[in-house]
Amino acid sequence: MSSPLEPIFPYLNTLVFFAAYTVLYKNNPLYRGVTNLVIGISAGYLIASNIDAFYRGVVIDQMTNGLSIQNVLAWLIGILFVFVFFPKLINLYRAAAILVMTVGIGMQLPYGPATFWTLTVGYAKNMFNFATSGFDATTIGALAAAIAFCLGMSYFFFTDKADKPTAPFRKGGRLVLLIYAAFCIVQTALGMINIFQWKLLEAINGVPTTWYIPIGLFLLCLVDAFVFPLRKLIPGTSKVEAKTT
Amino acid sequence: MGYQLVNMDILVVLVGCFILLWICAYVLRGVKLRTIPTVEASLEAVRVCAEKGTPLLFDSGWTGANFWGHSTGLTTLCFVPSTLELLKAITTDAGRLGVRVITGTTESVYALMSKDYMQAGFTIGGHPEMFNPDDINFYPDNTALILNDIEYIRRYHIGAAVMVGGHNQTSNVVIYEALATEGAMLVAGEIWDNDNSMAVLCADYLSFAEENIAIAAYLSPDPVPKAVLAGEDFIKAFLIGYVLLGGVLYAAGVLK
Amino acid sequence: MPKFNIKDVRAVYVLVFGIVFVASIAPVALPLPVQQMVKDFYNVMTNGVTVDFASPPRVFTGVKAGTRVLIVNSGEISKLWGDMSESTTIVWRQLMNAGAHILLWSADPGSKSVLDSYLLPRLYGTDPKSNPLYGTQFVDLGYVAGGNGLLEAWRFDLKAITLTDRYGTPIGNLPMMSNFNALKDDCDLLIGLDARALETIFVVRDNTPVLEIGGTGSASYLALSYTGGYFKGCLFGQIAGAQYQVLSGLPGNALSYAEMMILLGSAMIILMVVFNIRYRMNMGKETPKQEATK
Amino acid sequence: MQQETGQSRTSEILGNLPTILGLIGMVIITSLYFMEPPWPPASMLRNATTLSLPWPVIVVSLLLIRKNIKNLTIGGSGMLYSVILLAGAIGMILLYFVNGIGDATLSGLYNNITIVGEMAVTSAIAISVFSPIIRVYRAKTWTMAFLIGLSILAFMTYTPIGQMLWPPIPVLGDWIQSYISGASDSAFWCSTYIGAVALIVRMTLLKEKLRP
Repeated sequence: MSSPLEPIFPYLNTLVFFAAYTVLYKNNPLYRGVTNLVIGISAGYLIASNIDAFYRGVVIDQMTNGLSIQNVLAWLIGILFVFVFFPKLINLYRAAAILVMTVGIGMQLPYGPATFWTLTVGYAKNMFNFATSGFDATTIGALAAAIAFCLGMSYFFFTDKADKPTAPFRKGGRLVLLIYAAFCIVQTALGMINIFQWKLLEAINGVPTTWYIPIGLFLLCLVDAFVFPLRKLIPGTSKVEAKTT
Repeated sequence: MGYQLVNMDILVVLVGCFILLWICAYVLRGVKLRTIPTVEASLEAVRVCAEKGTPLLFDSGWTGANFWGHSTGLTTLCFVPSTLELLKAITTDAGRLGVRVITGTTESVYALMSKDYMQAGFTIGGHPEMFNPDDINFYPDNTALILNDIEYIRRYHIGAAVMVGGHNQTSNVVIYEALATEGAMLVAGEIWDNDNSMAVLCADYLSFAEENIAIAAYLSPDPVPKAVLAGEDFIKAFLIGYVLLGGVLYAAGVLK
Repeated sequence: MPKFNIKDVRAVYVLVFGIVFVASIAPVALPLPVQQMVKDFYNVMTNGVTVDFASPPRVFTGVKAGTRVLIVNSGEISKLWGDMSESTTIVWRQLMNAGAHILLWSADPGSKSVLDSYLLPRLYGTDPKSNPLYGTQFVDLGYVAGGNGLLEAWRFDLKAITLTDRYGTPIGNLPMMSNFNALKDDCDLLIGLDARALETIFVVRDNTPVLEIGGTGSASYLALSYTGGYFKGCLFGQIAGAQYQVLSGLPGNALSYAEMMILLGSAMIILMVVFNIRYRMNMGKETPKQEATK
Repeated sequence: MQQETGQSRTSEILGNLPTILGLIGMVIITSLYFMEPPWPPASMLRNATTLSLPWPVIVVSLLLIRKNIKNLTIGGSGMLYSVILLAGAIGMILLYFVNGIGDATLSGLYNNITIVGEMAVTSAIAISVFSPIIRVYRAKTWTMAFLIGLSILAFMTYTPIGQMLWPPIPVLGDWIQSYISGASDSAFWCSTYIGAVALIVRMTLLKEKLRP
């Protein structure tokens, strides 16, 4: 079944996307309105989807398979969070919060040593591959990677005593970390601009009726900057400005 | 049912690290640590805001409980104590200097927990009345956080921001750019590598990766957390030594 | 009235918009080099791969009719769709053309919505449930909470904890799912949509071949999984989509992205060089002035 | 004296009971990685905690709504914006209760507002990166000059420019990405994970209590 709001969705879609961009020009009421709209819709959907998730995950299971310890515990932990609203019993909510955090850590803790140990062994194994396989881009790469890894790790020495003797290595480590950063910055810039182009292509090819929204917003920015400040159109703005400045 | 132990090598590494760090907690008490830029810089950010007469933005992003069940999730959890302790330290100074602190987070449990820390900070700072729970901003998602952060930055002309935590897919740089247009001081320490790269590009003060997890230990007057931190150097030295020496042994065929 | 100033950061915004706009309205076909990881992706899809993390090795012979493929719609797809749309669409079409059995799981509601809005209507019509392929060659589990913990549980028994698809149809009523349950054995190929760290669960323990589609920036942290051998092929960003389009001969719209990247990349390089030359030149001039002021 | 120490120890344990219980829970959950098949009580605890997560999300979302209602009632600044936010949030909740999560308007609004907003923010990242690259990248030091050179190489590698100019350029760029950047990334993560283990050790020593 389609939504009765279906006809306005393309307009809403384009307006939200490009109104978010108007802040690049400057803060404005349209941007603030869209921001609050996004937060409101997100919060509403979050509440709805989480009620639904609990309903599907616990309530339905309970109705079909009966009450289990798992479900009782899920109810209990969940309800404990509500005690945040009761200052006298707030410790109950704190206990639930700590339990959630520690259980979360427990789920993920082993992945830490699993990662650092596996990677370390991998670098060690491949470091001197050139001795058996000869010099090529891969074997030199493995050697360079092992050295870069050691330098990068040395940056994270904490003790004062290790500071001076490791200073040159830590400098090298910082440089290695910055190399990653330089590459990442460029890749990010190129990747994210694709998203903008995709939206533009979609607007050009898919929803031509909304083309005037971005153009209109851009023209409004130009008018505000070079012709007439639009805030003067809002009654009482000058008084508010006089008070705040 | 017969249970079987798997991933034994990882278990040995994990238990070994635990034992070593426990020993270090007692043996290395009193050891001195090098500085971490963001700790002092965060308190400097409070002073900057006091001078400019603007609020301070403290944004911890995704830091908090998540149940992704993999390694990157671990990091968001591990930033929890540090960011909360840093928030307490910042609000303590903010209380003394009369600076309003506005926070932003997308994690519900963390949002609830930060209430306690912020309240405690303002109380220690001698101004419990400055605590306003409405300044703790929970956002349903990253988009809402970024859009609203930018709005706050522009509306309040935020003078300084401390962004220690996790953002996502480098979206932190959008907030950084808004801060730059306001000429705000930026102290940053991101959880994830790509977000951290954006901090490299924009931040006035920056700490990398593990430095951020260590913040809580730095802020604590207790010598034990610092001793544990110092103990980590042994693990790092061991791993570096393993790569270098192990590399030779693997090449020589001694290790396989 | 304020005047236009080239030093205003907003000039950069206008420049970037201009380049993107030009590339979008006038795409030009370009000779594109194909990266190794893209070639590997294509080879795994067509010829297969042997995965030998655990013993015995698993031999995958490429996507054919009935190949059971789990698509993990995870990571940041809701944000990155605009950077992954071409590669995802082309690969999905390839799977459909081969007659693969596609099981889709979305790890968060946003990612689900993105595929609902932009991909599924194009491939399966506005109501995928009514498409004849649904249930026989395609099943959508929708958003199921639990992250990788859920994948852990599915390794042994999917049907035990996931009783229905997203439309409420019992899994047992869907013919495609008759031999698709314990993922550690029943999943022939796993394709991640910007999914991270799956290798820790599937690849190492179960020798499942994993292919990855991500955004351009995802390469900075996911390429490691490719060089480490966990991902058997990767497509990062629209540029990889364009390469895959060239390689597979399947239709797509990726070439205008490649053109935009050339224009923008060139502009950025020129700007960086020009601003640095100006900086070095002005440095010599400004220093005496500053000293004089002191 | 001994009695006093004993008492303070007891009060410390009682005061940190939630943390201690949490740590026990953590150890139980950690076993899931090391045992096959999974130990049922561990799975149960993991599932129960995961299933309970909607509650805190709902609680804080309600706090967000309450904050905006308060703003309306006290006539705070930006009332109109609070109205927009509340209309969005309450409207979505009502739609859910009337037609369920599959409602076309509910998902349509989410897709065309939240998801689109997300894409706008994400694509704005590019603009926000280009701007500081032009503003900040100045060859003030040798390190900066090196990084600018690397950035130019990266631009040439990840667009077809490098291939068009001279094919070895992207080969060099890919090599740096795969080996140097990759190793740098590993060091970044490994240090974080070591820090994570150390954090848990500090928690077991009750030095990180997760409460002020």
